Amino acid sequence: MSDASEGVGLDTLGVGDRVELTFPARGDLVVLARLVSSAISARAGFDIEELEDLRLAVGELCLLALQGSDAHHGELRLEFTCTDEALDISCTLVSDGPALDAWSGGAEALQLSEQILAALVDEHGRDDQDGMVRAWLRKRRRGPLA
Amino acid sequence: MSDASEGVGLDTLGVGDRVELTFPARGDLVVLARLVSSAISARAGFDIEELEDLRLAVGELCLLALQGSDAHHGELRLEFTCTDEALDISCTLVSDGPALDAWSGGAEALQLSEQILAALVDEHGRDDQDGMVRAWLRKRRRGPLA
Amino acid sequence: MEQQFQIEERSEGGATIVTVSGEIDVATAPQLQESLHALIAQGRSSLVIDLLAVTFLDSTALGVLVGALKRCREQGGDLQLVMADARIMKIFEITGLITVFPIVDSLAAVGHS
Amino acid sequence: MEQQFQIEERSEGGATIVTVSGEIDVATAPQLQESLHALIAQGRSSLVIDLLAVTFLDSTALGVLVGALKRCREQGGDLQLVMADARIMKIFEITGLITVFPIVDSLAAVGHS
Ligand SMILES: Nc1ncnc2c1ncn2[C@@H]1O[C@H](COP(=O)(O)OP(=O)(O)O)[C@@H](O)[C@H]1O
Ligand SMILES: Nc1ncnc2c1ncn2[C@@H]1O[C@H](COP(=O)(O)OP(=O)(O)O)[C@@H](O)[C@H]1O
Repeated sequence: MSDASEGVGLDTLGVGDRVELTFPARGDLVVLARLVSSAISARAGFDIEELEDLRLAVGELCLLALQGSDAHHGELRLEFTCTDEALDISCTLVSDGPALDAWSGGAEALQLSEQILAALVDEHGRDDQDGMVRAWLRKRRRGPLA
Repeated sequence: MSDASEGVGLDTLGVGDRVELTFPARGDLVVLARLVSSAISARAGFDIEELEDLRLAVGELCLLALQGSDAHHGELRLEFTCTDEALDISCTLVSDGPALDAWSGGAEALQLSEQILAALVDEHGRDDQDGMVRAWLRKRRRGPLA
Repeated sequence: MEQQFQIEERSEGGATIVTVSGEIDVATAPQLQESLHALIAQGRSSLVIDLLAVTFLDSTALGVLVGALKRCREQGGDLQLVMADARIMKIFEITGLITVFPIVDSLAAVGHS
Repeated sequence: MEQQFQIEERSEGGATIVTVSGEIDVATAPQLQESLHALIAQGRSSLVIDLLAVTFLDSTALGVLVGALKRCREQGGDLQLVMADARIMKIFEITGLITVFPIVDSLAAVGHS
């Protein structure tokens, strides 16, 4: 099945594979994002510790994107893309309502999410274009981060 | 949290809520569809038995849609929509390749999937439009089916 | 994590016991089909498929089991299933396959269905 | 199924022990915040939060705990955390909060951090 490396042995996702999950932009549904994240990481060559890291990181991506939400409108669109060396994940708040202040959650909340992402993934960032808040991360396989 | 009815007690999806999952059209990834199905049913007012029924039924929807696939191109797009009385689920094979014979999997495979859907959900069907195979089901909350 | 799909086999008396664990679905059923076809090709057509550790199965799995049952019988053998879980039983009930296969609820009961 | 989120509290000596189970995230943290604020408002500002049965927590949970810690200390109390799981510890380590909270690894060790 797999190459019997340290991964959890379900590697069935390959380069170029893309998975997308869209759900109402509410905190009570962020659990869906984490669930899919775990299933995908397990199939994209990550070991169990990395899989848990990604589950936490994806939740924080959602929180960063939700900061621009009034919690009652819009959708979160999560995209997973496998490249030859990494898993790229982005979370975009898609809302047709008026764009709120993007970081209404406050500096402290933002800071904790940033600390978590900085520790767990190789690259991450956020941008805010035309009222669409997008947070993203890149996690390399057997990456150099502890 | 919930109304303490027989549901699994996570009812956080409401009328009009829509969740969409898109993934490469391959059998090894149908497990993603079943996983999301369970998480959603648990949040849409279904009890554990119904949740297991839906997990099986969603897998069969994917198989019906995959019958039109050459297993190496295209994506499966799964849509969950909550209405006031039911959960509607559809699975569409989105492929830009040439449309294959829609039911290449053979009559027996089709028949088993049909039997399973007929027993587990309230309504189901499939259509084939412009080379897009779409299978769908409707499961009512506390529905009349055994 | 999901329980991993696995197939193990051993001989016992004149029969071959095939123990399957995890989920048998469109992703894993081809492996089961290959194993069963290989056994039957060796003339081992008295099969007992132990599904006690199977957590899920779909129509693809049923198709593989039906196909193997036919082949066993064509060779004068048979294919018995061992299952106890209500969810797994339900899938055989709603497809009518519960009357097609000899089914027992434990390995101890094999041969007495 | 996921383990259900739950909060239980009891008094022991001068302290209030709050036992949390399941996932503390953006969906459930508000309930925890409400419970903690209610306790502190009653003057119960010596809190022990037992996280041994917590399976996951995110930055929202950390924020609620930091907020409650501040309030307890403002009232002359304190807030101790009980945790043993390596994954949960890791979240406090990477955010530097491991040095902010008194943390012990069992209820027996409470007060001796
Ligand atoms: N997500 C967060 N990340 C970091 N710190 C937080 C977060 N949320 C709250 N805090 C900290 O906890 C304090 C308490 O904030 P909050 O949870 O909003 O409730 P309250 O002030 O009513 O207890 C804040 O002043 C802030 O320093
Ligand atoms: N998905 C299926 N649903 C119902 N019956 C099936 C299915 N797949 C196979 N069968 C039955 O099992 C028999 C065996 O088919 P198959 O699994 O393709 O392998 P083989 O004929 O090589 O054993 C078929 O003739 C058919 O009657």
